[in-house]
Amino acid sequence: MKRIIPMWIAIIAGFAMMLSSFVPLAESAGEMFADVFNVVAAIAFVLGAGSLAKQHLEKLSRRDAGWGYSVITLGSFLITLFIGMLKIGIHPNPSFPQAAYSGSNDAEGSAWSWIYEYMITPLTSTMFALLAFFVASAAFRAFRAKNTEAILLLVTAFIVLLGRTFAGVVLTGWFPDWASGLRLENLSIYVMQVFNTAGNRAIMIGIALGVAATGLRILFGIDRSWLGGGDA
Amino acid sequence: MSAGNFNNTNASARPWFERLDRVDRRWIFLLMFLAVSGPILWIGVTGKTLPEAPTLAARAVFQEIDQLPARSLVLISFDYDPASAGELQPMATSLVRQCAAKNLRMVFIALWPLGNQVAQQTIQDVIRDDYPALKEGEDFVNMGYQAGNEAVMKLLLTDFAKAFPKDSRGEATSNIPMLKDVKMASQFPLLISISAGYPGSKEWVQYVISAKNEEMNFVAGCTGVSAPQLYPYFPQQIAGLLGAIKGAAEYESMVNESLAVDGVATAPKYLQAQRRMGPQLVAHLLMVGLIIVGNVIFFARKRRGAA
Amino acid sequence: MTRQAKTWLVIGAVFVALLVARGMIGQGLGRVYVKRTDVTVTLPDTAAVNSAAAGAASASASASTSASTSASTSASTTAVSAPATAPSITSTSLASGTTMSWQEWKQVPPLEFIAAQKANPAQTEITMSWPRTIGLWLAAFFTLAIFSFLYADNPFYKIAESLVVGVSAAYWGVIGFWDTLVPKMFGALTPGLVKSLVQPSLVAPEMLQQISMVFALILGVMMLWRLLPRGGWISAWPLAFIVGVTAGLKIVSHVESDLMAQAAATMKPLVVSVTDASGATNMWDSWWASVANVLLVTGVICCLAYFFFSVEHKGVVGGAARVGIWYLMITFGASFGFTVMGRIALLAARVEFLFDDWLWLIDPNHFRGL
Amino acid sequence: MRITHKILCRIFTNHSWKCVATFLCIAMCCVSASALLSSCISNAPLVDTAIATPTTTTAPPWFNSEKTALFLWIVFIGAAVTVSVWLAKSGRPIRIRRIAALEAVDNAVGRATEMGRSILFVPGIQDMDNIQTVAGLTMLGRVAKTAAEYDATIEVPTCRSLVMEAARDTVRASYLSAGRADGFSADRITYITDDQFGYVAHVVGSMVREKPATCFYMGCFFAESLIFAETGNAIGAIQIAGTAESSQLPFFVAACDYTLIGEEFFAASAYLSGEPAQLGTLRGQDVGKFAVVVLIAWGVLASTILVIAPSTVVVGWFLYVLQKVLGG
Repeated sequence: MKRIIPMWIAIIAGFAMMLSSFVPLAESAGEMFADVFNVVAAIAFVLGAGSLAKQHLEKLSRRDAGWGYSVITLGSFLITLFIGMLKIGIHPNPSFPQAAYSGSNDAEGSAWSWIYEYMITPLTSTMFALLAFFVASAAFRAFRAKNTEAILLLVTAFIVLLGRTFAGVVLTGWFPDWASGLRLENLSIYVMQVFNTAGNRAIMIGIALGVAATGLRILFGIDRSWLGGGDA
Repeated sequence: MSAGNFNNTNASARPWFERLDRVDRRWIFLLMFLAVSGPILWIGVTGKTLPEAPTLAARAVFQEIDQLPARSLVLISFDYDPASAGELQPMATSLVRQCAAKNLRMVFIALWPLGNQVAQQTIQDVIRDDYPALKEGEDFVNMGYQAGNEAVMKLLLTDFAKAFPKDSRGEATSNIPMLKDVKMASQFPLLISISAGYPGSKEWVQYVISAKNEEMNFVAGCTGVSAPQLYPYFPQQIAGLLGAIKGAAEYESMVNESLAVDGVATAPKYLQAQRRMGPQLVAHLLMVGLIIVGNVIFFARKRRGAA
Repeated sequence: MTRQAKTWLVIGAVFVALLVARGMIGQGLGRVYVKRTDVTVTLPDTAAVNSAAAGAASASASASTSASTSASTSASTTAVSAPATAPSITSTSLASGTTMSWQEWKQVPPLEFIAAQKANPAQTEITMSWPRTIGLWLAAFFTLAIFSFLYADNPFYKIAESLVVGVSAAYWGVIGFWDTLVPKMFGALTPGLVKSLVQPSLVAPEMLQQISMVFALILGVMMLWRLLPRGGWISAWPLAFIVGVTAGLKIVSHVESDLMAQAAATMKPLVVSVTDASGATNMWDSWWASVANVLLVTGVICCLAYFFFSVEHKGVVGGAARVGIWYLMITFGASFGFTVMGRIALLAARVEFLFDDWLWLIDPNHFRGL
Repeated sequence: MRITHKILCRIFTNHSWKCVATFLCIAMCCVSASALLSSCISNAPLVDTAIATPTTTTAPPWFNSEKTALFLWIVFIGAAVTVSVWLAKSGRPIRIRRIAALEAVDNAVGRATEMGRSILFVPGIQDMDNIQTVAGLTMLGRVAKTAAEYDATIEVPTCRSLVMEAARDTVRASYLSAGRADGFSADRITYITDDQFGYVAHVVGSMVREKPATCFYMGCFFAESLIFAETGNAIGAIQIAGTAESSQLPFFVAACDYTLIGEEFFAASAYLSGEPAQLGTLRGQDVGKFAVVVLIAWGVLASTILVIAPSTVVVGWFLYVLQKVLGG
């Protein structure tokens, strides 16, 4: 029973949604679902926060190695939550001073924007910037002319890398006009518009069919592994 | 001959290419750091930038905005967050600058939660600092962030005020002078999206532009990673496309050239993209060098293996 | 200690030495200046009922004004003194027409501070902000701490990691609350409350919106049922609903935008004639355009052949699949090349932060008039 | 409820399945024929719709005739999948080509057991309203079952609360069906943070510390793909990735041992299950692909002839294909 009902909920909801796309009166069902989903996801944050608190409190109470880091995580979590939920230090919006919570958390100079500017931004954008290092090491290691496929991969990357900087202009900019198509910057655009378009199109068509088949497996009740395991 | 064969041999006894192949990747990281920081220091101190030759896609962006009559409405969507600002902020700045200089009426929206902040910052840097005559609510308005991704886009097609019931100041949409006659997105002759992923330019094409291709023109600025997916739409659905910092630098140089005043140097904040092309060049050369070295190792090893 | 470790130690020492040298010479580094602005608003008549805000806000404003007369005023006054007063906002009621005022601090380039000091050494309008300066140094520390992960895992990285997890988890929770739950759910279910406390411009919710939000609330409560000792299985229902709806919606949207649109876009003529301005056919361009179309169509069909599951990759299909893989590899190479560009721009932005905002080594924006 | 379910299950599993499938196909064909007919009537000469003035008759409120082509496509794919499943269930052998990445799953899980290390499974960074996350979770179900059988531990850090809950349900049931309910621990499936790079910081940190023997990345990925894959490479883990985000595929291809590209990723769960019904859906996908190839070839041919010799018949055909079959 615990598995049957969810399965039928999914099947009915799914088919209803599919049909709603074709019924002019129900076309906004998808948008409504987006709202409902966002609200459910926001409510479910309680579960995520609970899991986060639990894992770190357990580490703390067991005095696991590195429990000090759990203190940092928990402390920063609670402080940020407190400041943000209560809009600490946020003045009301000058247009609506009568509403105490009308001000935005993002106001310059607030504790919230301090956290954002001096903690979240540097931490996350530096994490993002690590990619520059990883692309270099990945290119060094993986781009070797082992076979035809690898050669195509690395030659294309080569053309685009050079074609998208001043180096391309210097190297091939002197090509005469009739051969301008071979200039690196034009070649890289040609590759983008022909080969890359073809590859991406096929991938997209394949994905559409894959999504349709995956969806139908769920809606026909053939694949129940998302409910866990094989058969009910 | 596999790398494992060398496990037991003394490091110095290995041939040069084996040693090079097993080089600690931290040295590559250090090279990358130097390749980026060196040019930044050099350009920062000397102030010199590399020249740009605008490509077709960037020229198209400039022309799309340039051909609009003054006071036209432009919808500008900030679909990125500060994490991608390094790549997208220069083009956002230049796009807003060209619109402001052309005296277009700009409506800013954000479909990324943090997009509102970057929009606010751009408005401050460009409009408030350099075009103080433009009035909020009459010449430009920031509608802030709306959750819902594509749902918001679809709603924009039918009911603008429902999609964005208030602006970022909290003013109801119906009270904003410049939006009085705006019922739906197709009343904007131009849509600009600066996007770092989902939802972004691709979704704008799928849900808005493909439905209203006749009424609306669309220009997009995107990160390097999403550019390959957008090129197939250029120039049919996306009239102009700025791909990554290179596209930004090309476009920036065009905007600067068109707005240049004799004897007055361009403000440094309008040269961000061109400044970033310096580290770009050296780092790209490093990447190319690394690929070449990797292959030299590969072939040296293959020859040794065959011998 | 291995030779490599020694080398890294030397490199690290050089960086630290450069940093110290930087601190000793020049016009300083890593300071943030702010400019004070006064904000005064008049409460509308209708405000008297539930608001509140004014009493406490003016109290906080006066607190910061008095502080601003002393030497070290800064944003800290808003950030620190206001928290103490803000919660008390709720209880005071006031007569209509009262004004409330507070101060805001906006970051300004050091150049403005120098100019202001030159004009009037006793000015207090532009000052150095301690909280923001500390923040800047912290941000620099975090940047370096994350970079240190490239060398090896270490306590600095672990501190940064623990912090970013805690802070960002709460951050998104708060965004979810104020940007989704309050306007969407509370705005539909308790519009009066939201109107009076948060968003006076709230548009009255429609019936359908209210029904959907009640439904969302029920689903949300079912999700949270898990926290109770019994009946946690009921949380599978909302999940099933979400999975089912997602499947239904995505089938339609993917077939429409990916399959149909992409297939239609591929139906290109294999022969193209390009005419130039004079109306004559340009043979060279026509040839190139035709080749491009042939390559494009071949590519799409060959790549699709690669994705066939129920046919062995042998014979004609095998050959096509092989060509398909070549196309995919070219696609991936192009994507890789393009992406590299973006990643380097991101690193450049972080390095600029270190060199410009923190170390004041370069001044591309002429903020310090170097 | 149970009885209803039993009846329906019987329909879906037994021979009567054939009857149902036939019925479904006939019903779908009838509906699509009527839909096509109604759309034909509403804007009569099929060929000239582009220039014909819009008819004044309003579309029936129960069906949006502009989407007839889309509807037909979905009916077609649905029918193709249904018939293939029916054929598969009736015992016709299905040959599915080898997918190297999926052949490697068992070995990769076994390796973790041998080395006494854990398995890391990252179900992407998007929420449950993304079909890739759902596909990632179905894959998690399979991997977790194998892991339970091999007695390997599986760690699933998640980026969304709902995904955490769904992943817990999935893994719990997998352990249950493998007969090792006692081996399941909900604490190994944790919520980290909704923030993309906050999540990445934690996952790579714990990868370096705990050195999982095998890493699976299955779901929707963005920039973090390469950070995960390079870190996994540095700690010497076997890495199997699958995503439909085409912008991230190059990085997985370059840095992982095996990568499921786009459609292969969606096929993974069905492939691994080995059940005829599921494998049948893969055949259904192929039928859809074949139809697309034929249509593209047809369209290309028509438009090429159109350029060389513009004849009315071909123009008609071409427009017909574009407007009706692809809704262009």
